Amino acid sequence: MEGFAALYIFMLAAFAGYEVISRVPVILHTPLMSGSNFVHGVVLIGAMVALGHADPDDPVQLVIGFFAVFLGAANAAGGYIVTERMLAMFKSGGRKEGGAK
Amino acid sequence: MEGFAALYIFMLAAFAGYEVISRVPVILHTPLMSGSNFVHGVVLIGAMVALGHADPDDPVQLVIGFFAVFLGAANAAGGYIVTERMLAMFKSGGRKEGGAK
Amino acid sequence: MSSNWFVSMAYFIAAVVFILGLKAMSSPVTARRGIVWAGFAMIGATVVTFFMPGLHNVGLIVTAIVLGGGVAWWSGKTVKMTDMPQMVAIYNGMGGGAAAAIAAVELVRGAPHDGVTATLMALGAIIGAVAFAGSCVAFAKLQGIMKKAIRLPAQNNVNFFLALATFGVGLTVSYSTQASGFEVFIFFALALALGTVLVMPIGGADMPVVISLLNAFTGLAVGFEGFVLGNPALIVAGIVVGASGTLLTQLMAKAMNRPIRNIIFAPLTGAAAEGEGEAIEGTMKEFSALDAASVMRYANKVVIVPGYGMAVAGAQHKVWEMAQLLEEAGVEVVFAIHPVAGRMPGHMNVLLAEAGVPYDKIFDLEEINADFPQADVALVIGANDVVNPVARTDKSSPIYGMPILNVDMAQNVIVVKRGKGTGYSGIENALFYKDNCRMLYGSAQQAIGEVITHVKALEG
Amino acid sequence: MSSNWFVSMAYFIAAVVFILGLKAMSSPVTARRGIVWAGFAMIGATVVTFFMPGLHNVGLIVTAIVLGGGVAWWSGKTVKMTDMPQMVAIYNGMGGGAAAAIAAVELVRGAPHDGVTATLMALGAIIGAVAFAGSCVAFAKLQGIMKKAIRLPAQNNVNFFLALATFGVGLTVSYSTQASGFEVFIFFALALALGTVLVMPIGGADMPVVISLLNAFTGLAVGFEGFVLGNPALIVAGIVVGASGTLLTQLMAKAMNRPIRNIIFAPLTGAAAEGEGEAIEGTMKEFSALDAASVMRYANKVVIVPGYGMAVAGAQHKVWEMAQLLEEAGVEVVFAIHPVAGRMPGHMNVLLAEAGVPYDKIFDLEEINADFPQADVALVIGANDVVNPVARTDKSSPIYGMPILNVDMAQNVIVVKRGKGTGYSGIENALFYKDNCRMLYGSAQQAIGEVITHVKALEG
Ligand SMILES: NC(=O)c1ccc[n+]([C@@H]2O[C@H](COP(=O)([O-])OP(=O)(O)OC[C@H]3O[C@@H](n4cnc5c(N)ncnc54)[C@H](OP(=O)(O)O)[C@@H]3O)[C@@H](O)[C@H]2O)c1
Ligand SMILES: NC(=O)c1ccc[n+]([C@@H]2O[C@H](COP(=O)([O-])OP(=O)(O)OC[C@H]3O[C@@H](n4cnc5c(N)ncnc54)[C@H](OP(=O)(O)O)[C@@H]3O)[C@@H](O)[C@H]2O)c1
Repeated sequence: MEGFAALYIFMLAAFAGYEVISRVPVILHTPLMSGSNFVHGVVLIGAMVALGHADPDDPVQLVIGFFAVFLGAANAAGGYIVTERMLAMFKSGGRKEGGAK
Repeated sequence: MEGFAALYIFMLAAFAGYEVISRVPVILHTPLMSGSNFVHGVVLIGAMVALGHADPDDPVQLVIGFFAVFLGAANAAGGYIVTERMLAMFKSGGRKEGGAK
Repeated sequence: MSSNWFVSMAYFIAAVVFILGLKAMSSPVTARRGIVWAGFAMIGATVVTFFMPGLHNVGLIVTAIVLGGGVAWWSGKTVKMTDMPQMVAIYNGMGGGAAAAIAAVELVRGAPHDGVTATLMALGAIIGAVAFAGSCVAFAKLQGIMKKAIRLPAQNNVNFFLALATFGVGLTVSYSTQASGFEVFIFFALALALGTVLVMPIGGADMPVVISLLNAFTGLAVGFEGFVLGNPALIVAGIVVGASGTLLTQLMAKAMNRPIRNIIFAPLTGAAAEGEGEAIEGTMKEFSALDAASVMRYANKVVIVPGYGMAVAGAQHKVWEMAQLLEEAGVEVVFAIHPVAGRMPGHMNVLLAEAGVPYDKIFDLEEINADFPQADVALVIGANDVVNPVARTDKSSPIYGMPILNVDMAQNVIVVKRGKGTGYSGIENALFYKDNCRMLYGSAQQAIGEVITHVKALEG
Repeated sequence: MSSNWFVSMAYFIAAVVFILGLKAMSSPVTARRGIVWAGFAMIGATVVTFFMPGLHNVGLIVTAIVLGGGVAWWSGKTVKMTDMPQMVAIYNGMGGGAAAAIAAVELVRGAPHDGVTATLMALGAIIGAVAFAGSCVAFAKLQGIMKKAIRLPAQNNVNFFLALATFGVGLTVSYSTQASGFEVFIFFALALALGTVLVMPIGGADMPVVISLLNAFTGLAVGFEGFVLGNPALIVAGIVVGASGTLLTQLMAKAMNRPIRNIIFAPLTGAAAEGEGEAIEGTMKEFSALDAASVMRYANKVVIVPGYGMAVAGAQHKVWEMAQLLEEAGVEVVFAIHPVAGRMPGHMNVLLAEAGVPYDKIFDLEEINADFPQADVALVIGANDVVNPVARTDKSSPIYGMPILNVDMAQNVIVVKRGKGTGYSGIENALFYKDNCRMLYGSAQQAIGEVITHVKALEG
């Protein structure tokens, strides 16, 4: 990717992230922390590419690549489940506690 | 520029613009309309490049290019002065009306 | 390359400053600073462009900048505040025209482009030309040059086929490597015609929505041509404006309770919703300027609700003078602004700001609606639709559901207007027939002037 | 190419959905929907990656995903709600580790990179490794594996030189086209050591700020490696998280009234600000569970203020049980949450949500502070710093200026805590000595349990 295009993407992503997040109310800050933790779990696809392009005959590359994918998958899966569990607990007074009867 | 990079820039700019603008209070919507009008006056630099790269021997290109720069400059200058005039009028009760004594 | 790097970096910084400048508009305290920054960024970006390697025709460029910038600066500097809407329209149109002209230069040069680029170039050209022509029409209407809405027979079919033809020719021209000058000419003639035909039938009162929409259009066109030129600063600035213009247009349409589609494709025909709705009972009771002056002079709290009529009459200075007199006499005076009072979003705020009203005396709908019952007097100056209680009660009314300022809940309501004229939506106002409402007839400027005289006389 | 196009498009869509998902978190009503969308986007992005042309080692990839995902899913599913903070920490660390490992693969492959790419690769590797090691330490502290804060002699010098060495080696390694495996190993060993040494001296109570900061770090690392791999989806997701993590960290530090610098470079040493500040006069007056029960049972309005002590005791279920009993008896019960009550932002909200408290009974500082004078009872459960009036009055106090919940303005204050323990900041609380304040000693779980028994008995 051309350098300046990437620079623009960096800048705009930072703006967008900052603006979007600054609307999240304090009540949701813990799930937000966990949710953004989940979002960077997309590193998984980077790890898959890295392992997928590693030299199949070089065990060092394979081991590190395997490690990368393993960690990335854990980040994504763990981040998701924790966030989802937290958010599932938030209920409004409209529904009865206990959620779906 | 590579196509996908541009697509990301489009998408992120739209997000950033939308989020930033949706915080502007109604009281400032008219200046905002005028201010965003000013911002797209940056088309001026595109027009300068277009005229600057036009064939100096082709009068058609030169005329259209001249027209482009003329219009772009008018957009930028007019947009600025109108916005600035509007915003200069907004005063808080803290200061006496009339602004700088 | 290094000079190119320098230029690109300057553009990048300009793009960042533009966004920050718009961000600064989220508060009246920082807004002005924001536009000044953005102005410097624009100057910087313009200056560095001269350092771009291989730039020819520098003399022409400078001439065009000086001429275009000079004319616009001068006219923007001298225009009256009340004529601002049409100035915004025309400058916006010029931006669209510039984007279209950039595409025209590219087409005439006949440089080959890949599919995506060619498509975006054509789209940018069409949108830009539509914005240009449309804005010129909008300007003419607001300036009073073009008085009535001209509706072609079978308008919507004309729109449709003209649009089809424009897109067809546009794409053909931009895909072919060697389009003739004539084809390019036809293309732009079509696009300009399309813009004209789209905006012609729309009434002057709907213009602000149209201007805002065309503003978004210009933004898009600039963004697309930015892609064609490979200039990300143009893309960012253009698309940011495109998104923000879209948002503003939506907000306006929503606050007016009219979908954007209707505004463009089924414009108000004048004698709109006449006769519909429930019949309103009661009589309108007149009030003299003296009565109005004494009621307000001895009130504890007066809420002033300005509307389009105050803008037309240019009465904001008088209104503020009156408010100050009342304040000196110990009356609490505040202003209540409906989001679509007047004809542009924030219209009233700009006018009151011009008159010198501090913005902390100005409250918007949500802030003040609960306070009307505590107000002794609600003084409505040239507002109509935005205080029409029918919006709360009558489901068949075209403004049903629009949030309104609940002036009818004040102890006394005084309405300043010239006669029995309806507002923008063309419907009757139940407020004027209420028991606690009195009419003070006259143009706002002159009526408030009389009130001022009487208040002064009461003071002794 | 066409298959590549398909993959890129899927990544693009995923990036958009991630942003929309985070946007949906701006309301508890849509938040869950948002994370579910984002989850689908993640699955989609993962699946299409298999269609990327020239992908080898597919078996290994699948195995790693199943193992890593499986373990994390299982542990995340089974962990107790109170252990959530350390789970967030460890998953975050894993993301950082993955980013660092991507850089390691690239370095070992020795593919040539231009200057910018090499620099970003090295930076991403360092930041990712620091996040990994730091998060492991944070996990160990919160899980109680590592009990005390270990401070090296001349800690800040060690940090500085270690950081210097790491950056030096890192840049050297990534600029050279053929770095040996040993050099790469040294680089990562240094980076991991740096992360460990940075977080070790920080006390467990400061961990949430550290976790949030490391979360931002991981985001940045992912963004940088996204640049190296030429994958804009990684850049976008990473940088969005980087920005949001930075914002969250700032908000936390601001609400705690401690600059981030201090947290990292001058951690609280335990016996913090002891002895400083004005002497507090008066005595602490004890209350029995029966007294507390009857005062609340016959009150009109009770405001419950939970704090870190409730989290430690896991008393949220008991508290909600009590609140429901009181409500049945006709008492109005609401919850007041300070933004930094507990040890994570929104900590109390999550716990109360877990217990089933509907979020419309929960009010934050600005919403409720004006209502305390109308409350008959303010029940403080394991909160201390966030209700310390010293923050309003004593300029020499370390928490001076932090906005607090004004419970001292309620008619009666009941404080549930185990003894004379201070809160996070280690300072005395003037509230406990006020005339209208009574102490109910005991661990929250058991104390509230007793209150419940008495309320039931009062009911008959
Ligand atoms: N703000 C926006 O963005 C925007 C954009 C487009 C449309 N609109 C629409 O515009 C309307 C705005 O409502 P509004 O209450 O401000 O105005 P309005 O409903 O248009 O009513 C204006 C009133 O002012 C009176 N008037 C006209 N000239 C006057 C003068 N010289 N002195 C005193 N009174 C005068 C007219 O009655 P007489 O003829 O009897 O004097 C008329 O009833 C809404 O329907 C809104 O949807 C708003
Ligand atoms: N929320 C965040 O994001 C965050 C992050 C980092 C730091 N902090 C800081 O953490 C503090 C939070 O304030 P806070 O008022 O919630 O808590 P706090 O000031 O830390 O006070 C907690 C109190 O709970 C009592 N307690 C402990 N265990 C208990 C139990 N089992 N049963 C009953 N009471 C118990 C303790 O007194 P006894 O020992 O006498 O029982 C202590 O006084 C603030 O200073 C804030 O700056 C917050």
